[in-house]
Amino acid sequence: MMAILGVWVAVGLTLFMFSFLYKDNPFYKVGENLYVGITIGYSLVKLIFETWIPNVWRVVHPEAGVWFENHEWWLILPPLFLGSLILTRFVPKYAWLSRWTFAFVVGYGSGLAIPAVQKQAEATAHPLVTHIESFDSADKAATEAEKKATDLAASKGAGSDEAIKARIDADEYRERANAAKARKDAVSAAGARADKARAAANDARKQADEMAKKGPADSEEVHAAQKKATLAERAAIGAEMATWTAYSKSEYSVLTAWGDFTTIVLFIGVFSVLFYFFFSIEHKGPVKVFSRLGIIFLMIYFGASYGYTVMGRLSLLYGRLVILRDACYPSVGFATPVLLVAMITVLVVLHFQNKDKEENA
Amino acid sequence: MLHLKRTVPLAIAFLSGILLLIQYFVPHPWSAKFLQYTSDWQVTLAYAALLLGVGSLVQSHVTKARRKAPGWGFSAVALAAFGITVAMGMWWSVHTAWQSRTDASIVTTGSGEGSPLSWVYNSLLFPMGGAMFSILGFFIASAAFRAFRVKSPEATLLLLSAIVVMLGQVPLGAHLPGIPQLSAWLLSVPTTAAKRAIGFGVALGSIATALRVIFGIERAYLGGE
Amino acid sequence: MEAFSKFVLSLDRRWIFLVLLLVLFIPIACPLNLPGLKPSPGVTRMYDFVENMPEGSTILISFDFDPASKPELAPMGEAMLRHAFRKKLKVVAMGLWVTGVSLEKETVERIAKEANVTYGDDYVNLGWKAGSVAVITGMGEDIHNTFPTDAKGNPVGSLKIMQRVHRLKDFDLVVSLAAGTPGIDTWIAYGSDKYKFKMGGGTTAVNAPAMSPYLQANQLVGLIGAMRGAAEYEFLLDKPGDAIRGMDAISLGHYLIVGLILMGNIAYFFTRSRKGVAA
Amino acid sequence: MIRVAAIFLLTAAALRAQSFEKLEVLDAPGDAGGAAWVIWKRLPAESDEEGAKRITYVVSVAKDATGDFEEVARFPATAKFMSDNTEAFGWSKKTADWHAVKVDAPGYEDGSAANFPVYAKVVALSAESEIASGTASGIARPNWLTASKFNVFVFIALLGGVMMFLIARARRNSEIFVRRIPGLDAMEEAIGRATEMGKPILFLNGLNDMSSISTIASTAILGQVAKRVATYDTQILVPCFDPVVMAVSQEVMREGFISAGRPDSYRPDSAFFVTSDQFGYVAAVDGIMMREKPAACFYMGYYYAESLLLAETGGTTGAIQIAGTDSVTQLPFFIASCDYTLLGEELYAASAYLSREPIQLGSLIAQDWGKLFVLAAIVIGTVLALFHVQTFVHMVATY
Repeated sequence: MMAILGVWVAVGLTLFMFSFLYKDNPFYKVGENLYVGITIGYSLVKLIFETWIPNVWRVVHPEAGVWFENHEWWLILPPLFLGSLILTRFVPKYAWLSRWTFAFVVGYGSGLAIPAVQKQAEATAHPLVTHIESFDSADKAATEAEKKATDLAASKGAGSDEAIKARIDADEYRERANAAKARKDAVSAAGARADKARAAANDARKQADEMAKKGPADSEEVHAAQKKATLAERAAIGAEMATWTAYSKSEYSVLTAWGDFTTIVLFIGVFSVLFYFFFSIEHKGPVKVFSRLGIIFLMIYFGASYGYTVMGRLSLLYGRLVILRDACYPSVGFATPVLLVAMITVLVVLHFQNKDKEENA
Repeated sequence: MLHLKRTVPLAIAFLSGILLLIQYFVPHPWSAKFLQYTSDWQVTLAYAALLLGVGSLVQSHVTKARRKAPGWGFSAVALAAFGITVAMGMWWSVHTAWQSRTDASIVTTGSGEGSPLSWVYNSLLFPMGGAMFSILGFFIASAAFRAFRVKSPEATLLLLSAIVVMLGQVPLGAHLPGIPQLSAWLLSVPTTAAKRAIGFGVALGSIATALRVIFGIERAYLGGE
Repeated sequence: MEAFSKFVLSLDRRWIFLVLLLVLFIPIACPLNLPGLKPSPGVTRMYDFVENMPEGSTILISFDFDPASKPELAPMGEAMLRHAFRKKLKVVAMGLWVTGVSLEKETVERIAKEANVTYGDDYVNLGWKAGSVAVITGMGEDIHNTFPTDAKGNPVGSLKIMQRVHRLKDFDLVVSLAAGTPGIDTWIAYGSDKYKFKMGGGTTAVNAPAMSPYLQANQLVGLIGAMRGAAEYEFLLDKPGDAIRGMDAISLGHYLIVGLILMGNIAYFFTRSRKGVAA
Repeated sequence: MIRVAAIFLLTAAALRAQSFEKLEVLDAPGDAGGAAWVIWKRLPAESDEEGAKRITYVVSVAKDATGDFEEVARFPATAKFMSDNTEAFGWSKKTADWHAVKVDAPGYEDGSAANFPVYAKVVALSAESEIASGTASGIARPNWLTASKFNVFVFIALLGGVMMFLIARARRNSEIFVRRIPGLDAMEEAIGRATEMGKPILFLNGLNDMSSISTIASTAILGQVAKRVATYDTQILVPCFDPVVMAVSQEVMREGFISAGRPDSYRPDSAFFVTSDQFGYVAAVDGIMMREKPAACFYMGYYYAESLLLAETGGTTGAIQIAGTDSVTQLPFFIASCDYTLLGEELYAASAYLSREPIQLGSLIAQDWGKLFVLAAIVIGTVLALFHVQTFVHMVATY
């Protein structure tokens, strides 16, 4: 019973809020005021039971206080004092005392904000052009450095500072050479995987075609085989793309160039948008060029973000509509249609009444 | 008197700001404790603040209802909703506490599972909030219709990038040549650049504002005499 | 043309609301199955993983969301349950969000009834238990200890499936359909990282970008992202459901908005050029 | 094959012949306590990679010299160097010659402010032999300062210093150029229009509480708006999301009315509390908009998903709408539905811009210097990165 009542109330209130889309009307006003009243009542109850009792009351009446276990009892005095100062606002003569609390809150927020925003300032410094070391040159450099390290160790002793330095350098070069080798190997490995995937896809497609030729072309098995072939083909394309990616990591290619282009655009974007925000220089001359470039970046960002959000917002709306649909069935007494018709009737009557009033006036 | 009204609050703001700032640079456990205490205080302060809010609400609606101003009936609705919600929450917790007097922890169940308030939340608050939220679906369509016009080269860019990304989102758009790639690129490169630059600006601006508050240059929030 | 421009530019936005409402309602009333769905790698990987599980394998599906995320996540749950029952897998359902308990129960029962499977032998519903992280770590050690009874109050030991699984490691796949925290990241950090089992995930549009690194790092066998991902799964499963319908509705919504923008600009263009001549 | 065998024998022989040169236990710098670093110089046998691969180190720690040593780390000699832990040991090249393992002090509890002794032993294992180090000891103590955040401190100090300097300069010479910000110029116009139309102005402070910088900035703007409202004798409505913000708004507006010389026309109930529920607030404010039909709507401060719900409703009432927010995710919606939008830091600049007080404007210029610093850092970092020089990036990295 409570559940069905719940559905009716939920559907009714949803429709009340939606009626705002038509225009401001008594249903919406009821919904709005209910909403405000309930939320304040709800937060008051929650505050009493989730903040006041555990944090304050229990400390004074130590039964199973959460605070009492973790803190010293006198630690509730500062917030109690500051809180009471807020309440002086009910007494106009002493209302200025509440400023002490505001000062604490604002100061607290400011002190906390400074380091928090610092984290954002990690630099955008990336090389604008990718330099990819080939294995051969890296290997050569590493071998040379190793030779130098051995020579130094022989001439000046293995424990000497120079020898240690040379050895560390050599290790670094060797590491780079190893990385270059790994990149090179990754290309051939990815290539092999791609070949295998392509072969599998071809097989699957062939099988599907044969099946379609043999049996009835419309049967479920054929469909399944075709689907399998499509998926395999997709996987093959994915594997081929992966080969490309691996290749462009091991040698400078179109893809690497594209990556560099992207980095450069990113750099110019950050630079020009920051430029746009300068307060103390007028936007003219070369500054104007940069700040206009900044505006272009900003506009693309605004448009793209807006477009990207449309999906999420429509999903929400769709979800609400599904809930309204689910309340259309007899099991809940046709809540949606009944309430909808009733509301429309009232709104139509109100519309004509107001019209009469306007005409009479 | 002026000292109490002006100097003391400025000193409080300076002290709390500077202590919180120093706290960031001090790794000692006492520093972490200090942060925990002060943030706990913020939570406890909320009780007094909410009483202030309740006072403001009751006052404005009661005046309206008493004056019988136009639409005073709706103010009565708000007051009644507030009163009933609080009464239900209180009744439930007192009731459950009475039933299990031995277990004091039960007193915290004012809005717990199975209580009238959880019904209120599920059948009233949740649908109303969801409905308001989903109205965004309508508004995002009408705002796009009104705002995205080819009024200037910049506005054209705004419009084009919005359309490209919207098409990139839907299944059919994935078959338009170049659209998914362009959409992804717009979202990852120029968008990131703009966001990052705005982020730098916001970071600097809030550091500057915070420093102004701590050093008492920004004191608008304290009001006048 | 002038009349058209005038009409469009002075269009009351309430007409837009009405048309949008109708457009979204069409697929709800009659399914359209618009073409063009192209499964993303995350969804394909998830589907393939389930598809290749041998008959009789056990899969745990955790419904970690509340009714607010129902349109995006419930279809994923339905599709995965259907897939599992079709492949004759043994399903254990549960949830970490107390606000989602009734939704989870309703979904599991409905799909089980549709697939005609028996409780205890083919599927089990453990329900919800408070503690999120503690629940996961507890299940990692001993599920029977964490959930002494199922959602219906039966002793867990009396259920046939549960006699085979004692800890999370015994599952062949664990899937978290999550709208936030506790969710996929909790399951990975406190579950699969520690107890070593295969994890899959489904999440909302808002959370999907944050979860995709897990997919790239192979910490997830697959990831279903948002309603679109759910629709893609339904497409792979060949069983259109709420997500495909929703995707149809949302696609139509996008087309409508793009169409409105174009229409507005055409109208704007004409009034502007006319003004230009007059000046 | 012979070469490998030879190296193997050599390593084994070498390992047998050598011992740990230096082993130390250091307090982990800049932490809350409970952690220590065990460091030792690489053995000569590690001089080439093959040799290093053959050695496995085992580190164990105990509470006291005679206590039970518990193994805490086991790894090949090719891993775990001091140079891998730049946050503790810096960027010197020499650190690559030392191994370093971070260990928890036995018996340490989270949040404890006491000192904990750590005794450590290291054993180097190879197939042939094993050598053990002596026992080293140190104390894990909670620290009062951290070096790794020093760059943050320098940046804040610099910015604060520049700000103080510019403010002092502004006091002497009040001629400060600030470019036009159209949205803020439009505010004045909007207030004038509201007066002509005899309709109220709606001002929102955003949905964050009073400790948020955006709210502090928006109340400062409210003060400037209130001054003009008082001069023009217009009505203003400030529905608030947070009770403290409401009280501060009242104070700020009273001050604005007083400084405009009209304290008698100030009405405290023009700022009122609505509710602290996101959509409940939106429902009420949308209702106010439809009924009062304000001539101007100002949305200042921080907003979440409700931005479009507010601005789109305000737009249909025909109001001039000016938004200002540092909420990066909501900017696109304000751009689409408002007449003017203050982007990000322009919100913080607004009260300075409106007040035209030299002190305020001076601090605004400090923000420009900060931006110049960031720009320079990006350019220098990018140029150096091109030559694989990471020093600069290390200097600005935050931990």
